[in-house]
Amino acid sequence: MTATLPQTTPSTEDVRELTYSEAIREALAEAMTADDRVFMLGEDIGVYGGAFGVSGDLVHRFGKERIRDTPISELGIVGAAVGAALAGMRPIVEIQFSDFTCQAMDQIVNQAAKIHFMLGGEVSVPMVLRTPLGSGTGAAAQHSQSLEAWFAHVPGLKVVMPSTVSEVKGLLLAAIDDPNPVVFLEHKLLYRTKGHVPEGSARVPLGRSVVRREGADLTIVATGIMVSRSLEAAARLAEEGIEATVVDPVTLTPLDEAPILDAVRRTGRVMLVQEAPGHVGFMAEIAARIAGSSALYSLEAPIRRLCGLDAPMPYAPALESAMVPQLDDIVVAGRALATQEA
Amino acid sequence: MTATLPQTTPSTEDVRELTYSEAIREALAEAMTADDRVFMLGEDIGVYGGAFGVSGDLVHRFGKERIRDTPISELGIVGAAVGAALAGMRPIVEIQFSDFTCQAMDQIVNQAAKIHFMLGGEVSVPMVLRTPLGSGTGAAAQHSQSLEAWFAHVPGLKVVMPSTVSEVKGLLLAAIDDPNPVVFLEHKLLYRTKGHVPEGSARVPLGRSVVRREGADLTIVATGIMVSRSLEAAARLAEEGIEATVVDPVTLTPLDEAPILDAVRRTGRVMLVQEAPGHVGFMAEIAARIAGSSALYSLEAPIRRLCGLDAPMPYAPALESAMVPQLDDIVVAGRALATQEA
Amino acid sequence: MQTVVTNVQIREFVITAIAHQPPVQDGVPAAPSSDPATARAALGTMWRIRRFEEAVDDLFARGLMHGTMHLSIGQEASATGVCLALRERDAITSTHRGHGHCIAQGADLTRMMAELLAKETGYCRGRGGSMHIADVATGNLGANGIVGGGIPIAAGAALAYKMRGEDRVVASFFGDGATNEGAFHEGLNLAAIWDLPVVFVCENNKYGMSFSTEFSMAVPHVADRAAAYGMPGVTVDGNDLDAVHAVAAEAVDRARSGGGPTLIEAETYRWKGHSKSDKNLYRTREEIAEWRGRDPIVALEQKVTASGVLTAADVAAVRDEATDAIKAAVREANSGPDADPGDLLDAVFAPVDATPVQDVTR
Amino acid sequence: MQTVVTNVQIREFVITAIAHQPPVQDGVPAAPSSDPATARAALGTMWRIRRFEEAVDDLFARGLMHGTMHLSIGQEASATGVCLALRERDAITSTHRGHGHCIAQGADLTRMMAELLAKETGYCRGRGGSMHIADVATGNLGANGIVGGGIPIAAGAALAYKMRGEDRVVASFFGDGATNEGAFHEGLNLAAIWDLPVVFVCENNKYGMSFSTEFSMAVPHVADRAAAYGMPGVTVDGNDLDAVHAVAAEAVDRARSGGGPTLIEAETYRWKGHSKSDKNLYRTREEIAEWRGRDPIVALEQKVTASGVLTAADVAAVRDEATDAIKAAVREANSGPDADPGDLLDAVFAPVDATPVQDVTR
Ligand SMILES: Cc1ncc(C[n+]2csc(CCOP(=O)(O)OP(=O)(O)O)c2C)c(N)n1
Ligand SMILES: Cc1ncc(C[n+]2csc(CCOP(=O)(O)OP(=O)(O)O)c2C)c(N)n1
Ligand SMILES: [Mg+2]
Ligand SMILES: [Mg+2]
Repeated sequence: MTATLPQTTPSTEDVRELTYSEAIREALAEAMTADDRVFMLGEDIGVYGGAFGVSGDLVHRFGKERIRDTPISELGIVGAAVGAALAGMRPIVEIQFSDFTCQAMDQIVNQAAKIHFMLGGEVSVPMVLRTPLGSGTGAAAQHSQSLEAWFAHVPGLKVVMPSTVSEVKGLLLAAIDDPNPVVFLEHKLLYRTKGHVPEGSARVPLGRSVVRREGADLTIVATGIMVSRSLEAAARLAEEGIEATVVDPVTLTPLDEAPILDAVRRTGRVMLVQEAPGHVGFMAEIAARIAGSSALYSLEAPIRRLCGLDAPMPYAPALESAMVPQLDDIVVAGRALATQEA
Repeated sequence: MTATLPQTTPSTEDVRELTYSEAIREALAEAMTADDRVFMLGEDIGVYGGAFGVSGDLVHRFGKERIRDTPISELGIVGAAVGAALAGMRPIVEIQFSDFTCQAMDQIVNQAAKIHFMLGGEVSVPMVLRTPLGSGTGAAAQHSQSLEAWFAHVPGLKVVMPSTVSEVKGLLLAAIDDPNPVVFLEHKLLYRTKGHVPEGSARVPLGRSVVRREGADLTIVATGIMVSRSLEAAARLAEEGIEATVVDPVTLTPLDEAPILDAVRRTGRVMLVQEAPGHVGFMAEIAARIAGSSALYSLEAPIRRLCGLDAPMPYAPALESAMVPQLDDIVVAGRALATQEA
Repeated sequence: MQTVVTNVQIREFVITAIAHQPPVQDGVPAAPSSDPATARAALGTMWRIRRFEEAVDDLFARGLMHGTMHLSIGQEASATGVCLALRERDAITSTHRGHGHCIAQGADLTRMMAELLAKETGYCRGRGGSMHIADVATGNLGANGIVGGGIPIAAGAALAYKMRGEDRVVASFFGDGATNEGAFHEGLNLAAIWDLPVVFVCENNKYGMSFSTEFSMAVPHVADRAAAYGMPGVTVDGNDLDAVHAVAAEAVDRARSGGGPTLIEAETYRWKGHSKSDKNLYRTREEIAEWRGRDPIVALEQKVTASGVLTAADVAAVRDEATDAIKAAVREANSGPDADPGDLLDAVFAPVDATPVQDVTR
Repeated sequence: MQTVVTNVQIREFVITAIAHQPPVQDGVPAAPSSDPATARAALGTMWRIRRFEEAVDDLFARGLMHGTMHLSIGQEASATGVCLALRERDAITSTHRGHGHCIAQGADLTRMMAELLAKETGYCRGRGGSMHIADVATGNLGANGIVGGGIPIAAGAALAYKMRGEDRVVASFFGDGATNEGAFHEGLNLAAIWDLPVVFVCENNKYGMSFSTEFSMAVPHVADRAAAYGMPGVTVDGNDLDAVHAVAAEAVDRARSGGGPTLIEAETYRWKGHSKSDKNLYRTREEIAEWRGRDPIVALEQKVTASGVLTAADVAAVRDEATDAIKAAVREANSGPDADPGDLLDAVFAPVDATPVQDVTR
């Protein structure tokens, strides 16, 4: 069930360019226009326009009630979203930095994720928790984490990491439709990136891995900001005659593993690239899926994980970039993997 | 750096039997006697003796100041422990159920784990967070989680899952000595189990995997309650002529991978057993380490993960036991793996 | 793209509690004990709670029930008095000690007992157990195993009602211990700044597990904490049904008319241990005996018979009905099928095609 | 097995602030502005804060500094007045807006600037940056990037001092927005029930980022929240050094003498945006202008010159010293080596053999 990337085949009417932030804002606006149960709550999403400017002018279009500024109370606002969802609304919570989900883990994990199952299936918690993750802004250890592995490990949560401007709108609309709690992890460095965004309210279904590039020599599986970085690296490698397939899971839970396993079977060599620290990170799961399937027999080399270092994120720019895989790191590791003796 | 299991070779003077709870209590008492910086804080650890009776009579021996009952304020008490540690104490926090660490994630993850690195190394946070995990008590979804994967993924935290009565005392003493924050994950079902506990204050160093059993046909890696269950299963399999090596990482972070990889090289077949849901769980990391190393070339079959189902923990006993690997499941899966065509 | 109604099945209202609200004279409801029908209904609710939990205690002792149980025997008046002040379509959030709230809201006793007996016919199909009973039909948004967990959820439900312009109220139950959690602070603050229609009901039974309120907070009354949120805080004898109902009715009325939230502290006591593993080392026999002497049910019975609102025979009949109702519930519940392990994984997510237009208290 | 002292290096005290406490007459300290030495020291501290942050603002604007910065220009009196009331070996916890607290505690300006410039010679070796400066020598337990994060930590440090019978006090700084976090509630409650020697200092600058205190809480004053913890709550003009010092001195004295914690609300204002990305859409030019007219430094200068405690020349000299000190700090800091990526992984854990007998404020 692999989907191919809209932007690779832009249909004539969706050639306009938007930023990732604008695409998200458009999804929010369309969802709120179409369904009056949908509303947003979060810190400084009103006149301030959001810590990263995502909600922008929405408060002027939808009012303070539906673009609801909150006190600094992450646990309270996520809990309020759970309650509102149970009472028939479709809340969208913005947490300013994903690091602050730590404040709200009880309501996310012990409440939102479990209620549908725990109460016997009669009710559900249709809410979306949007939050930016990642480093690259010099904000140091408490404002730069990538905690997707935690959420992906929690049964009852759907977890999405939109990596392209073209898909983020449709993915968010699908997340808002979803009757389950969806953790929607946006990368800070993507907010200003531009791309083609389809007009209209076409959904991009959750739970589909996307093959971003086809190549016979190795498979790169990457998430979030590492997807574009890996595609760049693949282009560089192609100049050297090394052809890489790049697969983006997009949805971490529920995971669509087939396209990944197929790619491994075709290429025999795998590199897993993520920004988060490697130890017990999401890419460990990808490695385990491969090594736990018949794709194992196709492996011509050990599975290479290229991940963030297992350390807190430092402030100094040189240290910050040394912490996470950069373009050159991916190229070098990809080359080594492709040329390694079987 | 594998250590062999004390209880398999009990020296004459340490043949007394204690329960897991008693062994923990003994470690707590010895640490508090030896070092007046050590104290405990937690909910109902005083006259009540602890939700699982671990602190027992300690309040009568060390007083209310050092066995400090707290209000129901997990975030506050972990934060207080961080502050006390910075001010020269050696606090030990008890969180009644590991599920409630959700309330305290900010202080555990954003503060305790990062302070040493983030502040440039001049200070550290020598604290121990003890908390029971696991299912089997009919306490349902909010009181039965096994969240070790989260903590193991956080740089700056050491994570221990003591699986035997003989080692838990020495491991806890080592955790209390450690200048870093240590998350000490006790399994509820182990509290009443008995075993030989060495007299005296011998430490069991953190960061050592333990080979619990040697066998040539397959390797079982298991954590927590699954260690004893896997050893039982191995004994059953032995009756059928299938010899399993059983390795227990004991410390999840920092992980001692060598004994695991060596065992894989010797046996060629691997089964990874944990109670927590499989998806992005700790055993995914073990699979990734194997598939990422030369041990990959020794694999004669895909790596078998036998984990908890990816669902919240139900209340009904039949459902609860269906959720996590039971003795028979391990035997059946082990047999299938050992006899599977290469 | 307004989506279609689906997975919320609406069952008939079980109106035990709310059917018999006391007569109202110029805006002020009469004391429940002063009206025969209301007194009978309230007494019946209290007896059903008492008998239900005695049955649970017994089933547990006989090894016929597993897990753990938190009994509210001795606290029946607060649950009953508060829910009596609610209307149809109002909602509650409850706690680990929630059987009383659930029954006072009019839950189906058989489905409750079936849940505790891990039956497929239980409220949660045996998935939740004692700490997680919720009831769509009677507006019970759910018991909660997390201390303080229901407080922000209550605020959120009230926010939904307010945003939709519905004149519905949420009563949020929690204990004294819960008021030391950050969730209490954040939940009450949100309700206060947004003037939400919530009534926060703290059942102060003097202990959070073993920890006395004398040590867990530095103020004499939980109600004193209302000052931090600019909301009214009132302390009431939680064992006096009329008193609880009076303050609750006033708070519910204020909430419904846009006056915002109230913090009610109902002083009461749990006769039994905190849970099944409590050795009662933290309170004296004398204290327990004293409070058993202040049995909220006996107090109400004496009041209504003394006043002649009900006869001794009426009272006995109410008690017997409750006893029979619980016996029947246990019997019926036991006859149901055990929870079915078949579909554990299918039950984790609500089906995407079944996006609900959901309102657990429609 | 008492373990050995190791990894905490004790450097010489930097006693800028605490060297010059005002003379004390029968228990009551004189107003800082009434004593030449104290007035000079306090004014010097305020100017160093102002000049430090102006320099940071400038370096940032010129692209010589990265990340983000939260400036406290306009709030200098609260940091200075509170820290002036502390003694050697007392401690503080600080916030994302912490340069002022850090300087008022007497931090080394060069090491601070070096940290912001991502130098190996910075307080955190360039690992922490603006939001994470801590200083072992002056008892600064650390700035914090988490709103409210320092509050329970302050309680814990105070608990350690109390358990060891040391008469040391912790001042915990935080903003108005932080008082809506659960951490505030839990931290203050613990300090209250344990009578801990903490002074909670809320710098109420009217906004949590863009959200006005008019909307974020339902009480007129943050100090009103003290009632929930049975501790004294006092609101003071946070731009009046003498006033801040007076209430702080009283609270510190109470804490030190076993009287428990106090919540101080210092009403002040930040002149600059919340951070580098603030477009100032949530407050009016008039409001900003009005508060700029209430410059705490100008106010103190006028007071001390009017009273004759200092001459205009003294005042100018103090300002110039501060200006030079910051210039020197920037110069020295720039000359230091950049943070070294070499040992990232080695720096994650403190070495096990180096178990510290640690006290960041020994
Ligand atoms: C967040 C959290 N912390 C701790 C617990 C364990 N626990 C369950 S009930 C309880 C006591 C609650 O006291 P209170 O709020 O007064 O309610 P009561 O039991 O007295 O009715 C505790 C500590 C929990 N369930 N959740
Ligand atoms: C837990 C948490 N939530 C949100 C943020 C983002 N944030 C940083 S500062 C700030 C405003 C804090 O307001 P206040 O406490 O009044 O301090 P001030 O900035 O006014 O000094 C916010 C929302 C954060 N750092 N931590
Ligand atoms: Mg209680
Ligand atoms: Mg502020």
